[in-house]
Amino acid sequence: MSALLDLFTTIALVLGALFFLAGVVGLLRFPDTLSRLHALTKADNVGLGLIVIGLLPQAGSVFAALKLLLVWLLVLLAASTVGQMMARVARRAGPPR
Amino acid sequence: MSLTYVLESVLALLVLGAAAWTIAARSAFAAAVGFVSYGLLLSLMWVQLAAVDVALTEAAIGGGLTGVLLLGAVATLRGTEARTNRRPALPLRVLAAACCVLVSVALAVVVLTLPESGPTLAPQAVAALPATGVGNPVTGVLMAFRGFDTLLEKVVLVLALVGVWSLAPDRYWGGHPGLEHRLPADGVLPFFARTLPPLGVLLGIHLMWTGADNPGGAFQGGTVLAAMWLVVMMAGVRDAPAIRELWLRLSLVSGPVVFVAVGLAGMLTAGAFLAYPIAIAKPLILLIEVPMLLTIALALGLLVTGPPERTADPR
Amino acid sequence: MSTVTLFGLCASALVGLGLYGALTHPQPLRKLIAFNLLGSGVFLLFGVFARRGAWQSVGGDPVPQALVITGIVVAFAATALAVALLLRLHKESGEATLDPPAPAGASTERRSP
Amino acid sequence: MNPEFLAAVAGFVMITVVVGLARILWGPGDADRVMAAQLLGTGGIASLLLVGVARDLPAAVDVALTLAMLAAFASIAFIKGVTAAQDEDSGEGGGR
Repeated sequence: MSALLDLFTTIALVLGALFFLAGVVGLLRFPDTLSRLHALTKADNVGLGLIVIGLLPQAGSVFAALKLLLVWLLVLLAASTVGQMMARVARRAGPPR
Repeated sequence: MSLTYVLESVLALLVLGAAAWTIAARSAFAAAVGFVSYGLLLSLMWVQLAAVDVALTEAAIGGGLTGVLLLGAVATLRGTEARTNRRPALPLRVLAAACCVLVSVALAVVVLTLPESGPTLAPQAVAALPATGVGNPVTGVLMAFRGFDTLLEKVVLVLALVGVWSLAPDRYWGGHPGLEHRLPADGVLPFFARTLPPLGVLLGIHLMWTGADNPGGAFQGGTVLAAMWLVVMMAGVRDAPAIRELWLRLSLVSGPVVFVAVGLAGMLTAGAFLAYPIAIAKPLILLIEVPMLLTIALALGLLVTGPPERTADPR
Repeated sequence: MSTVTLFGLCASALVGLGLYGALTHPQPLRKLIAFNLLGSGVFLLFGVFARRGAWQSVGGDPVPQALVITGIVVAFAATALAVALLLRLHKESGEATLDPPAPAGASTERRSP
Repeated sequence: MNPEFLAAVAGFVMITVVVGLARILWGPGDADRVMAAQLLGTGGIASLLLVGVARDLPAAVDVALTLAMLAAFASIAFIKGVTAAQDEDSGEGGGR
């Protein structure tokens, strides 16, 4: 059972790290601000999400696991708000660069 | 050479890189962004140093509040940036750089020549800890063994705030600090400012409460509360209070006042200023920490909003 | 070289960097940021010395750690007061520095666009 | 769970995110700089959670929570600063 959980953790963490990598590649390579924003949100939401999910079996207690989920929830809330506002800023700044 | 060691070396390089960027960046905005990133990396470093209490403080104040304070100033001073660019002459800069390198090298030599383990007060702190009733040695030092420092530090916070307020033009004295933020009530930001603070208040109180036995405490909790208050003000959900409000001034001084009162009571009951009778040490520490949390949250929040810039008259 | 030494060297370099910025930057706001860097370098040195005092299950000497926490809060209060002074100066004079205004074309540095 | 593996993932995420910081250097817009800083925040939170489990420091989650809270707060302030500058440039008063 614990080996199975460890396998789950490994897979989720590797996937999460890959999403971070993809997000950064997007942030660096995409041509304009709005598509870069699109790439960023993948790292923020999915990357961190997978890492949190992967760490859940290792958390030790239900309370600790809930706190891990709360971290993700907070980042989701912040990222969606900031993403909206940033897109507005980028749109007002002029045509895509 | 373990993987953890590589990780720590990378972290040290990152901190240095962020610091160098903060100094070298051309625009002040970029420097402020760099400073926030630097604060974040630094708090990771504090975790690696097994000083989680400090990591919490650095994450909350170093990256968060100081960053926001600087960004506000950068936005206001944007127009003067291009004019204020007269650097010292090159020879002078080289001389300054040489002196700074000298300072760094001297400190580095000290670090390198020190023995691996140094003198420590940890055994004494841990031995005396049961008398205070708290389980976190750092909280024990802050609230009991060096309580006087913490009391004076509260006073410094309030004094700094009085200093900031005194910069207000006479006609605005007693008025509302900062600019008024007017936003449509159904926008993204007001929604955010209504969703986040309940969680943030919970976290702030949790940090204060858990600080008795785990890393955390009134400073860290108070900073989170201050940040939540600032979000509410920035989103225009609630305006900043007029500084002549009696409740505001009473709450601001409640932390130091309760601290001094408990300290004076200690002279009668335990024989010295700021001494706690052992039987009720922990309830007393909590009694001090609750108003302290309020004082810290209000003072930090108001320090960021700045001096009054509007009259207190109702709009 | 242990982690503690490594972080100690990093802290020493931070103090130097911050000092250089505080000495040479023309804008007071940037001096303030640099001064904060310097301060955090000093705090980090404290942390390094505290870590050397690790004892049994305690990860470091709690006394310097508590001092650093107090120090960070006081540094913030001082920064806030300095920023308020700077903003008031800007309101009064329209400038963000006490230096006399530069004569036209006297600047040796490239102006930012 | 092998702590070395967790530390390795933490290091990988940290390095990736820092490469992304090149956007702070390049810009071109302020929005791009804020994005890079936000990514650093998320990456820092992720590696903090990983290090917390690897080194068995349950309090690291509290630091991560504080970071998440304050990073959100700082991003909002960034954007307010940028929009204020935009308003000034375009001559519009108030608004968002």
